[in-house]
Amino acid sequence: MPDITAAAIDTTPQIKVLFFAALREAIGHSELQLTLPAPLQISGVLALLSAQSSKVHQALAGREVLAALNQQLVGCDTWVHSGDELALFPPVTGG
Amino acid sequence: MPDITAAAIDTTPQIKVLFFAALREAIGHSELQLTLPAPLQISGVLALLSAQSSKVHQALAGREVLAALNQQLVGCDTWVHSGDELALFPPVTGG
Amino acid sequence: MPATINCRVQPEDFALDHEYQALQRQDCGAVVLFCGLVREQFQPQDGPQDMPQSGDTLQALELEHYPGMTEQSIRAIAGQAVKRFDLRAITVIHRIGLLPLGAQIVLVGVAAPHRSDAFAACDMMMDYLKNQVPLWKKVHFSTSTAWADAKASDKQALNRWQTAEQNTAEN
Amino acid sequence: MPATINCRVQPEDFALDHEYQALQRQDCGAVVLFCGLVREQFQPQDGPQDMPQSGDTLQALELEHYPGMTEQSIRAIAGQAVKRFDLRAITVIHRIGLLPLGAQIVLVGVAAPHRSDAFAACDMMMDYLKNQVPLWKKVHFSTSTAWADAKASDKQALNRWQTAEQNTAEN
Repeated sequence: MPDITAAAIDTTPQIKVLFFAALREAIGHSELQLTLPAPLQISGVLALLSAQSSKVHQALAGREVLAALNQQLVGCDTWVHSGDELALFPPVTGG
Repeated sequence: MPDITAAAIDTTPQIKVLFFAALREAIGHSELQLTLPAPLQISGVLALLSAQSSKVHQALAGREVLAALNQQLVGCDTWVHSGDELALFPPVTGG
Repeated sequence: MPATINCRVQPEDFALDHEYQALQRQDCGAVVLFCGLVREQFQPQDGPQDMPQSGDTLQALELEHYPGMTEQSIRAIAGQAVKRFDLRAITVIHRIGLLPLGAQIVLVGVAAPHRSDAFAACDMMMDYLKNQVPLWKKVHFSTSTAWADAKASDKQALNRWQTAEQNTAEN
Repeated sequence: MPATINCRVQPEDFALDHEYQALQRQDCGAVVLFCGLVREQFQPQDGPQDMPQSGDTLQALELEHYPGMTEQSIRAIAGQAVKRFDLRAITVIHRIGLLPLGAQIVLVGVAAPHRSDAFAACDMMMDYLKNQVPLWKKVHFSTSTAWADAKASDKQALNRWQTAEQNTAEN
Protein backbone atom coordinates (compact mmCIF):
# COMPACT_ATOMS: atom_id res chain seq x y z
CA MET A 1 0.00 0.00 0.00
CA PRO A 2 2.62 2.62 0.90
CA ASP A 3 4.46 1.84 -2.35
CA ILE A 4 1.35 2.44 -4.44
CA THR A 5 0.72 5.77 -2.69
CA ALA A 6 4.30 6.83 -3.34
CA ALA A 7 4.15 5.81 -6.97
CA ALA A 8 0.98 7.82 -7.51
CA ILE A 9 2.85 11.05 -6.77
CA ASP A 10 4.73 12.65 -9.63
CA THR A 11 8.20 12.69 -8.02
CA THR A 12 8.95 10.30 -5.18
CA PRO A 13 8.91 12.41 -2.01
CA GLN A 14 12.19 11.88 -0.21
CA ILE A 15 13.73 13.46 2.85
CA LYS A 16 17.17 13.30 4.41
CA VAL A 17 17.24 12.18 8.05
CA LEU A 18 20.25 12.93 10.26
CA PHE A 19 21.04 11.46 13.68
CA PHE A 20 23.42 12.92 16.23
CA ALA A 21 25.23 11.99 19.41
CA ALA A 22 23.81 9.12 21.52
CA LEU A 23 21.00 8.60 19.00
CA ARG A 24 23.46 8.31 16.11
CA GLU A 25 25.48 5.74 18.07
CA ALA A 26 22.40 3.72 19.06
CA ILE A 27 21.11 3.61 15.49
CA GLY A 28 24.52 3.05 13.95
CA HIS A 29 23.97 5.57 11.16
CA SER A 30 24.44 9.31 10.95
CA GLU A 31 22.28 9.80 7.88
CA LEU A 32 19.67 8.08 5.73
CA GLN A 33 17.32 8.85 2.86
CA LEU A 34 13.67 8.18 3.59
CA THR A 35 10.83 7.89 1.08
CA LEU A 36 7.61 9.41 2.42
CA PRO A 37 4.59 7.18 1.68
CA ALA A 38 2.31 10.15 2.38
CA PRO A 39 2.51 13.66 3.83
CA LEU A 40 3.67 13.17 7.40
CA GLN A 41 4.31 15.12 10.55
CA ILE A 42 7.62 14.51 12.31
CA SER A 43 5.83 12.19 14.76
CA GLY A 44 4.72 10.16 11.72
CA VAL A 45 8.27 10.02 10.41
CA LEU A 46 9.43 8.70 13.78
CA ALA A 47 6.75 5.98 13.66
CA LEU A 48 7.72 5.06 10.12
CA LEU A 49 11.42 4.83 11.05
CA SER A 50 10.59 2.65 14.06
CA ALA A 51 8.43 0.38 11.92
CA GLN A 52 11.20 -0.06 9.34
CA SER A 53 13.95 -1.04 11.78
CA SER A 54 13.93 -2.65 15.19
CA LYS A 55 17.26 -0.97 15.92
CA VAL A 56 15.72 2.45 15.32
CA HIS A 57 12.66 1.37 17.30
CA GLN A 58 14.88 0.49 20.27
CA ALA A 59 16.96 3.63 19.91
CA LEU A 60 13.90 5.90 19.91
CA ALA A 61 11.97 4.07 22.63
CA GLY A 62 12.03 5.78 26.00
CA ARG A 63 14.42 8.48 24.83
CA GLU A 64 13.70 12.21 24.66
CA VAL A 65 14.27 13.19 21.05
CA LEU A 66 14.50 16.71 19.67
CA ALA A 67 13.89 17.52 16.03
CA ALA A 68 15.30 20.16 13.72
CA LEU A 69 13.67 20.63 10.32
CA ASN A 70 15.96 22.33 7.83
CA GLN A 71 18.20 23.32 10.74
CA GLN A 72 15.46 24.92 12.85
CA LEU A 73 14.29 23.39 16.13
CA VAL A 74 10.62 22.42 15.71
CA GLY A 75 7.88 20.49 17.46
CA CYS A 76 6.95 16.92 16.49
CA ASP A 77 3.66 18.07 14.95
CA THR A 78 5.51 19.93 12.19
CA TRP A 79 4.77 18.67 8.66
CA VAL A 80 7.65 17.31 6.63
CA HIS A 81 7.95 17.97 2.90
CA SER A 82 9.92 16.39 0.10
CA GLY A 83 13.51 17.59 0.08
CA ASP A 84 13.51 18.52 3.76
CA GLU A 85 16.44 17.81 6.03
CA LEU A 86 15.19 16.34 9.30
CA ALA A 87 17.67 16.00 12.17
CA LEU A 88 16.87 13.92 15.25
CA PHE A 89 18.96 14.12 18.39
CA PRO A 90 18.96 13.95 22.20
CA PRO A 91 18.63 17.15 24.27
CA VAL A 92 21.67 19.31 23.60
CA THR A 93 24.53 19.58 26.11
CA GLY A 94 26.87 22.21 24.71
CA GLY A 95 28.04 25.45 26.27
CA MET B 1 29.28 76.17 77.96
CA PRO B 2 30.67 73.49 75.60
CA ASP B 3 34.20 74.27 76.80
CA ILE B 4 33.24 73.73 80.41
CA THR B 5 31.63 70.39 79.56
CA ALA B 6 34.74 69.29 77.71
CA ALA B 7 37.02 70.34 80.53
CA ALA B 8 34.93 68.39 83.00
CA ILE B 9 35.85 65.11 81.26
CA ASP B 10 39.10 63.49 82.24
CA THR B 11 40.66 63.32 78.77
CA THR B 12 39.40 65.70 76.12
CA PRO B 13 37.25 63.61 73.74
CA GLN B 14 38.60 64.13 70.25
CA ILE B 15 37.76 62.57 66.91
CA LYS B 16 39.37 62.72 63.48
CA VAL B 17 37.07 63.86 60.67
CA LEU B 18 37.92 63.10 57.03
CA PHE B 19 36.31 64.57 53.92
CA PHE B 20 36.45 63.10 50.45
CA ALA B 21 35.76 64.02 46.83
CA ALA B 22 33.35 66.91 46.16
CA LEU B 23 32.85 67.45 49.90
CA ARG B 24 36.61 67.69 50.46
CA GLU B 25 36.88 70.25 47.67
CA ALA B 26 33.93 72.31 48.92
CA ILE B 27 35.27 72.40 52.48
CA GLY B 28 38.86 72.93 51.42
CA HIS B 29 40.24 70.41 53.92
CA SER B 30 40.69 66.68 53.77
CA GLU B 31 41.03 66.20 57.52
CA LEU B 32 40.48 67.93 60.85
CA GLN B 33 40.54 67.13 64.57
CA LEU B 34 37.30 67.84 66.38
CA THR B 35 36.78 68.12 70.13
CA LEU B 36 33.45 66.68 71.21
CA PRO B 37 31.66 68.91 73.71
CA ALA B 38 29.44 66.00 74.71
CA PRO B 39 28.60 62.49 73.48
CA LEU B 40 27.17 63.00 70.00
CA GLN B 41 25.58 61.06 67.20
CA ILE B 42 26.96 61.64 63.70
CA SER B 43 24.04 63.99 63.00
CA GLY B 44 25.19 66.01 66.00
CA VAL B 45 28.75 66.13 64.69
CA LEU B 46 27.44 67.45 61.37
CA ALA B 47 25.50 70.19 63.20
CA LEU B 48 28.57 71.06 65.26
CA LEU B 49 30.78 71.28 62.16
CA SER B 50 28.20 73.48 60.39
CA ALA B 51 27.98 75.75 63.44
CA GLN B 52 31.77 76.16 63.57
CA SER B 53 32.30 77.10 59.91
CA SER B 54 30.09 78.75 57.34
CA LYS B 55 32.13 77.03 54.62
CA VAL B 56 31.29 73.64 56.09
CA HIS B 57 27.70 74.76 56.57
CA GLN B 58 27.46 75.65 52.88
CA ALA B 59 29.24 72.46 51.79
CA LEU B 60 26.88 70.23 53.79
CA ALA B 61 23.67 72.10 52.99
CA GLY B 62 21.52 70.39 50.38
CA ARG B 63 24.08 67.69 49.75
CA GLU B 64 23.59 63.98 50.35
CA VAL B 65 26.36 62.96 52.75
CA LEU B 66 27.38 59.43 53.64
CA ALA B 67 29.29 58.61 56.80
CA ALA B 68 31.83 55.93 57.66
CA LEU B 69 32.81 55.45 61.30
CA ASN B 70 36.14 53.69 61.70
CA GLN B 71 35.93 52.71 58.04
CA GLN B 72 32.45 51.15 58.23
CA LEU B 73 29.45 52.72 56.48
CA VAL B 74 26.96 53.72 59.19
CA GLY B 75 23.75 55.69 59.63
CA CYS B 76 23.70 59.25 60.97
CA ASP B 77 22.20 58.14 64.30
CA THR B 78 25.37 56.25 65.18
CA TRP B 79 27.12 57.49 68.33
CA VAL B 80 30.64 58.80 68.01
CA HIS B 81 33.29 58.11 70.65
CA SER B 82 36.63 59.64 71.48
CA GLY B 83 39.37 58.42 69.17
CA ASP B 84 36.96 57.51 66.38
CA GLU B 85 37.71 58.21 62.74
CA LEU B 86 34.66 59.71 61.07
CA ALA B 87 34.69 60.06 57.29
CA LEU B 88 32.12 62.16 55.46
CA PHE B 89 31.64 61.97 51.72
CA PRO B 90 29.17 62.15 48.82
CA PRO B 91 27.53 58.97 47.47
CA VAL B 92 30.25 56.77 46.01
CA THR B 93 30.77 56.48 42.25
CA GLY B 94 33.44 53.82 41.79
CA GLY B 95 33.25 50.56 39.84
CA MET C 1 23.01 51.41 17.33
CA PRO C 2 24.44 48.49 15.31
CA ALA C 3 26.42 45.83 17.12
CA THR C 4 29.34 43.85 15.75
CA ILE C 5 28.59 40.13 16.00
CA ASN C 6 31.38 37.58 15.77
CA CYS C 7 30.39 33.88 16.02
CA ARG C 8 32.73 30.95 15.45
CA VAL C 9 32.52 27.18 15.82
CA GLN C 10 35.99 25.68 15.65
CA PRO C 11 38.26 22.93 16.95
CA GLU C 12 41.06 25.47 17.55
CA ASP C 13 41.63 27.10 20.91
CA PHE C 14 41.05 30.84 21.31
CA ALA C 15 42.93 33.59 23.16
CA LEU C 16 40.71 35.34 25.67
CA ASP C 17 42.88 38.44 25.67
CA HIS C 18 42.65 38.81 21.91
CA GLU C 19 38.86 38.53 21.99
CA TYR C 20 38.67 41.00 24.89
CA GLN C 21 40.70 43.59 22.97
CA ALA C 22 38.52 43.08 19.88
CA LEU C 23 35.32 43.65 21.89
CA GLN C 24 36.33 47.05 23.28
CA ARG C 25 34.59 50.19 21.98
CA GLN C 26 35.02 53.85 22.94
CA ASP C 27 31.35 54.09 23.94
CA CYS C 28 31.39 50.89 26.02
CA GLY C 29 32.03 51.09 29.75
CA ALA C 30 31.39 47.40 30.33
CA VAL C 31 32.77 44.15 28.99
CA VAL C 32 31.49 40.85 30.39
CA LEU C 33 33.19 37.62 29.44
CA PHE C 34 32.03 34.08 30.18
CA CYS C 35 34.50 31.24 29.71
CA GLY C 36 33.43 27.63 29.96
CA LEU C 37 36.22 25.19 30.78
CA VAL C 38 36.51 21.40 30.91
CA ARG C 39 36.34 20.73 34.62
CA GLU C 40 37.22 17.57 36.53
CA GLN C 41 34.47 15.02 36.81
CA PHE C 42 34.26 11.59 38.38
CA GLN C 43 32.80 8.53 36.69
CA PRO C 44 29.30 8.06 38.07
CA GLN C 45 28.91 4.70 39.79
CA ASP C 46 26.80 3.66 42.72
CA GLY C 47 26.95 7.00 44.51
CA PRO C 48 25.85 10.48 43.55
CA GLN C 49 27.56 12.14 40.61
CA ASP C 50 30.62 14.32 41.10
CA MET C 51 31.81 12.15 43.99
CA PRO C 52 35.21 10.47 43.67
CA GLN C 53 33.96 6.93 44.06
CA SER C 54 35.21 5.02 41.08
CA GLY C 55 38.67 6.52 40.97
CA ASP C 56 38.20 7.02 37.24
CA THR C 57 38.17 10.68 36.30
CA LEU C 58 37.45 12.69 33.19
CA GLN C 59 40.29 12.72 30.70
CA ALA C 60 38.61 14.80 27.99
CA LEU C 61 35.30 16.01 26.61
CA GLU C 62 34.39 15.28 23.02
CA LEU C 63 32.12 17.90 21.45
CA GLU C 64 29.90 16.78 18.58
CA HIS C 65 27.77 19.26 16.66
CA TYR C 66 25.47 19.71 13.68
CA PRO C 67 27.55 21.64 11.14
CA GLY C 68 25.61 24.50 9.62
CA MET C 69 22.84 24.56 12.20
CA THR C 70 25.26 25.21 15.07
CA GLU C 71 26.64 28.41 13.53
CA GLN C 72 23.18 29.52 12.45
CA SER C 73 21.59 29.02 15.86
CA ILE C 74 24.44 30.77 17.67
CA ARG C 75 24.05 33.73 15.33
CA ALA C 76 20.28 33.74 16.01
CA ILE C 77 20.94 33.87 19.76
CA ALA C 78 23.33 36.80 19.33
CA GLY C 79 20.70 38.53 17.20
CA GLN C 80 18.13 38.10 19.97
CA ALA C 81 20.54 39.56 22.52
CA VAL C 82 21.14 42.62 20.36
CA LYS C 83 17.39 43.16 19.97
CA ARG C 84 16.77 42.88 23.68
CA PHE C 85 19.73 44.75 25.19
CA ASP C 86 21.80 47.82 24.36
CA LEU C 87 24.99 46.16 23.10
CA ARG C 88 27.83 47.19 20.80
CA ALA C 89 29.79 43.99 20.27
CA ILE C 90 29.28 40.26 20.82
CA THR C 91 31.75 37.42 20.42
CA VAL C 92 30.69 33.79 20.73
CA ILE C 93 33.24 31.03 20.15
CA HIS C 94 32.38 27.36 20.70
CA ARG C 95 34.97 24.69 20.29
CA ILE C 96 34.28 21.19 18.91
CA GLY C 97 36.27 17.96 18.93
CA LEU C 98 38.33 16.45 21.73
CA LEU C 99 39.07 18.88 24.59
CA PRO C 100 41.27 17.79 27.50
CA LEU C 101 40.75 18.62 31.17
CA GLY C 102 41.20 22.35 31.74
CA ALA C 103 40.65 23.28 28.08
CA GLN C 104 38.50 26.23 27.07
CA ILE C 105 35.16 25.10 25.61
CA VAL C 106 33.21 28.27 25.02
CA LEU C 107 33.54 32.03 25.20
CA VAL C 108 30.67 34.49 25.28
CA GLY C 109 31.84 38.10 25.38
CA VAL C 110 29.71 41.24 25.33
CA ALA C 111 30.59 44.94 25.21
CA ALA C 112 27.92 47.46 26.18
CA PRO C 113 27.71 51.07 27.31
CA HIS C 114 26.38 49.92 30.69
CA ARG C 115 27.03 46.84 32.80
CA SER C 116 23.43 45.71 33.34
CA ASP C 117 22.98 45.06 29.60
CA ALA C 118 26.36 43.33 29.35
CA PHE C 119 25.65 41.00 32.28
CA ALA C 120 22.11 40.12 31.23
CA ALA C 121 23.04 39.53 27.59
CA CYS C 122 25.98 37.27 28.44
CA ASP C 123 23.91 35.31 30.96
CA MET C 124 21.00 34.94 28.52
CA MET C 125 23.17 33.85 25.61
CA MET C 126 24.74 31.12 27.74
CA ASP C 127 21.28 29.84 28.70
CA TYR C 128 20.20 29.69 25.06
CA LEU C 129 23.50 28.09 24.09
CA LYS C 130 22.96 25.36 26.68
CA ASN C 131 19.42 24.62 25.49
CA GLN C 132 19.06 25.38 21.80
CA VAL C 133 22.35 24.90 20.00
CA PRO C 134 23.00 21.42 18.55
CA LEU C 135 26.10 20.49 20.50
CA TRP C 136 26.64 17.34 22.54
CA LYS C 137 29.30 16.42 25.08
CA LYS C 138 30.73 12.93 25.40
CA VAL C 139 32.76 12.40 28.53
CA HIS C 140 35.92 10.36 28.09
CA PHE C 141 37.06 8.59 31.23
CA SER C 142 40.22 6.48 31.06
CA THR C 143 38.34 3.20 30.60
CA SER C 144 34.92 4.26 29.32
CA THR C 145 32.85 7.02 27.73
CA ALA C 146 29.42 8.45 28.52
CA TRP C 147 27.22 11.05 26.86
CA ALA C 148 26.55 13.99 29.16
CA ASP C 149 22.94 14.29 30.32
CA ALA C 150 21.02 17.51 29.74
CA LYS C 151 20.37 19.26 33.05
CA ALA C 152 16.94 20.34 34.26
CA SER C 153 18.59 23.40 35.80
CA ASP C 154 19.65 24.57 32.33
CA LYS C 155 16.07 24.34 31.10
CA GLN C 156 14.81 26.26 34.13
CA ALA C 157 17.46 28.93 33.58
CA LEU C 158 16.16 29.46 30.05
CA ASN C 159 12.62 30.01 31.34
CA ARG C 160 13.77 33.18 33.09
CA TRP C 161 14.26 34.87 29.72
CA GLN C 162 11.23 33.45 28.01
CA THR C 163 8.89 34.55 30.80
CA ALA C 164 10.39 38.01 30.69
CA GLU C 165 9.92 38.05 26.91
CA GLN C 166 6.25 37.24 27.25
CA ASN C 167 5.83 39.85 29.97
CA THR C 168 7.44 42.45 27.75
CA ALA C 169 5.18 41.47 24.87
CA GLU C 170 2.11 41.69 27.07
CA ASN C 171 2.91 45.10 28.53
CA MET D 1 34.99 24.64 50.06
CA PRO D 2 37.40 27.54 50.64
CA ALA D 3 37.76 30.18 47.97
CA THR D 4 40.88 32.13 47.09
CA ILE D 5 40.19 35.86 47.37
CA ASN D 6 42.50 38.36 45.72
CA CYS D 7 41.63 42.07 46.14
CA ARG D 8 43.81 44.98 45.05
CA VAL D 9 43.44 48.76 44.86
CA GLN D 10 46.22 50.21 42.75
CA PRO D 11 47.14 52.94 40.27
CA GLU D 12 48.80 50.36 37.99
CA ASP D 13 47.03 48.75 35.09
CA PHE D 14 46.29 45.02 35.16
CA ALA D 15 46.48 42.26 32.57
CA LEU D 16 43.13 40.53 32.12
CA ASP D 17 44.73 37.41 30.72
CA HIS D 18 47.02 37.02 33.71
CA GLU D 19 44.09 37.35 36.12
CA TYR D 20 42.04 34.91 34.06
CA GLN D 21 44.78 32.28 34.21
CA ALA D 22 45.15 32.80 37.96
CA LEU D 23 41.41 32.27 38.52
CA GLN D 24 41.23 28.87 36.83
CA ARG D 25 40.71 25.75 38.98
CA GLN D 26 40.37 22.09 37.98
CA ASP D 27 36.95 21.90 39.61
CA CYS D 28 35.65 25.11 37.99
CA GLY D 29 33.71 24.92 34.75
CA ALA D 30 32.89 28.63 34.69
CA VAL D 31 34.85 31.86 34.81
CA VAL D 32 33.00 35.17 34.56
CA LEU D 33 34.95 38.39 34.17
CA PHE D 34 33.64 41.93 34.35
CA CYS D 35 35.85 44.75 33.09
CA GLY D 36 34.91 48.37 33.57
CA LEU D 37 36.52 50.77 31.10
CA VAL D 38 36.71 54.56 30.81
CA ARG D 39 34.15 55.25 28.10
CA GLU D 40 33.62 58.38 26.07
CA GLN D 41 31.38 60.96 27.62
CA PHE D 42 30.26 64.41 26.54
CA GLN D 43 30.30 67.46 28.75
CA PRO D 44 26.74 67.99 29.99
CA GLN D 45 25.35 71.37 28.90
CA ASP D 46 21.84 72.47 28.03
CA GLY D 47 20.76 69.15 26.58
CA PRO D 48 20.51 65.65 28.01
CA GLN D 49 23.70 63.98 29.15
CA ASP D 50 25.69 61.77 26.82
CA MET D 51 24.77 63.95 23.83
CA PRO D 52 27.58 65.57 21.87
CA GLN D 53 26.41 69.12 22.37
CA SER D 54 29.32 71.00 23.82
CA GLY D 55 32.00 69.45 21.69
CA ASP D 56 34.05 68.91 24.83
CA THR D 57 34.59 65.25 25.59
CA LEU D 58 36.04 63.24 28.42
CA GLN D 59 39.82 63.17 28.47
CA ALA D 60 40.29 61.11 31.61
CA LEU D 61 38.65 59.93 34.82
CA GLU D 62 40.31 60.65 38.15
CA LEU D 63 39.60 58.07 40.83
CA GLU D 64 39.79 59.21 44.45
CA HIS D 65 39.40 56.74 47.31
CA TYR D 66 39.59 56.28 51.07
CA PRO D 67 42.79 54.32 51.65
CA GLY D 68 42.27 51.48 54.06
CA MET D 69 38.51 51.45 53.93
CA THR D 70 38.47 50.79 50.17
CA GLU D 71 40.47 47.58 50.46
CA GLN D 72 38.54 46.49 53.54
CA SER D 73 35.11 47.03 51.99
CA ILE D 74 36.08 45.25 48.76
CA ARG D 75 37.27 42.30 50.82
CA ALA D 76 33.98 42.33 52.74
CA ILE D 77 32.03 42.21 49.47
CA ALA D 78 34.08 39.26 48.25
CA GLY D 79 33.44 37.55 51.58
CA GLN D 80 29.70 38.03 51.17
CA ALA D 81 29.85 36.55 47.66
CA VAL D 82 31.67 33.47 48.94
CA LYS D 83 29.08 32.96 51.67
CA ARG D 84 26.20 33.28 49.26
CA PHE D 85 27.43 31.38 46.19
CA ASP D 86 29.49 28.29 45.48
CA LEU D 87 32.77 29.90 44.35
CA ARG D 88 36.41 28.83 44.27
CA ALA D 89 38.27 32.01 43.36
CA ILE D 90 37.58 35.74 43.25
CA THR D 91 39.74 38.56 41.94
CA VAL D 92 38.78 42.19 42.37
CA ILE D 93 41.12 44.92 41.15
CA HIS D 94 40.15 48.59 41.27
CA ARG D 95 42.43 51.24 39.88
CA ILE D 96 42.84 54.71 41.36
CA GLY D 97 44.36 57.93 40.02
CA LEU D 98 44.12 59.43 36.55
CA LEU D 99 42.80 57.01 33.92
CA PRO D 100 42.60 58.08 30.27
CA LEU D 101 39.78 57.28 27.83
CA GLY D 102 39.71 53.54 27.12
CA ALA D 103 41.66 52.61 30.26
CA GLN D 104 40.65 49.69 32.45
CA ILE D 105 39.09 50.85 35.74
CA VAL D 106 37.96 47.70 37.46
CA LEU D 107 38.06 43.94 37.12
CA VAL D 108 35.79 41.51 38.94
CA GLY D 109 36.56 37.89 38.14
CA VAL D 110 34.94 34.78 39.55
CA ALA D 111 35.65 31.07 39.10
CA ALA D 112 32.96 28.58 40.12
CA PRO D 113 32.03 24.98 39.43
CA HIS D 114 28.82 26.17 37.71
CA ARG D 115 27.98 29.25 35.68
CA SER D 116 24.90 30.42 37.61
CA ASP D 117 27.01 31.04 40.72
CA ALA D 118 29.76 32.75 38.72
CA PHE D 119 27.34 35.10 36.93
CA ALA D 120 25.35 36.01 40.03
CA ALA D 121 28.45 36.57 42.19
CA CYS D 122 30.14 38.80 39.62
CA ASP D 123 26.95 40.81 39.05
CA MET D 124 26.33 41.20 42.79
CA MET D 125 29.89 42.25 43.58
CA MET D 126 29.73 44.96 40.93
CA ASP D 127 26.50 46.28 42.45
CA TYR D 128 28.05 46.44 45.91
CA LEU D 129 31.21 47.99 44.50
CA LYS D 130 29.15 50.73 42.86
CA ASN D 131 27.25 51.52 46.06
CA GLN D 132 29.37 50.74 49.10
CA VAL D 133 33.05 51.17 48.32
CA PRO D 134 34.55 54.63 48.99
CA LEU D 135 35.63 55.53 45.47
CA TRP D 136 34.73 58.68 43.56
CA LYS D 137 35.11 59.58 39.89
CA LYS D 138 36.03 63.05 38.72
CA VAL D 139 35.53 63.57 35.01
CA HIS D 140 38.24 65.57 33.28
CA PHE D 141 37.07 67.34 30.14
CA SER D 142 39.59 69.39 28.19
CA THR D 143 38.51 72.69 29.75
CA SER D 144 36.75 71.67 32.96
CA THR D 145 36.19 68.93 35.52
CA ALA D 146 33.05 67.56 37.18
CA TRP D 147 32.44 64.98 39.89
CA ALA D 148 30.38 62.06 38.57
CA ASP D 149 26.89 61.81 40.06
CA ALA D 150 25.78 58.62 41.76
CA LYS D 151 23.10 56.91 39.69
CA ALA D 152 19.70 55.88 41.01
CA SER D 153 19.92 52.79 38.78
CA ASP D 154 22.96 51.60 40.73
CA LYS D 155 21.06 51.88 43.99
CA GLN D 156 18.10 49.99 42.52
CA ALA D 157 20.43 47.29 41.22
CA LEU D 158 21.74 46.75 44.75
CA ASN D 159 18.20 46.26 46.08
CA ARG D 160 17.88 43.08 44.03
CA TRP D 161 20.43 41.37 46.26
CA GLN D 162 19.27 42.81 49.54
CA THR D 163 15.66 41.76 48.94
CA ALA D 164 16.81 38.27 48.05
CA GLU D 165 18.92 38.18 51.21
CA GLN D 166 15.93 39.02 53.35
CA ASN D 167 13.81 36.45 51.55
CA THR D 168 16.47 33.83 52.18
CA ALA D 169 16.60 34.78 55.85
CA GLU D 170 12.83 34.53 56.14
CA ASN D 171 12.49 31.16 54.47
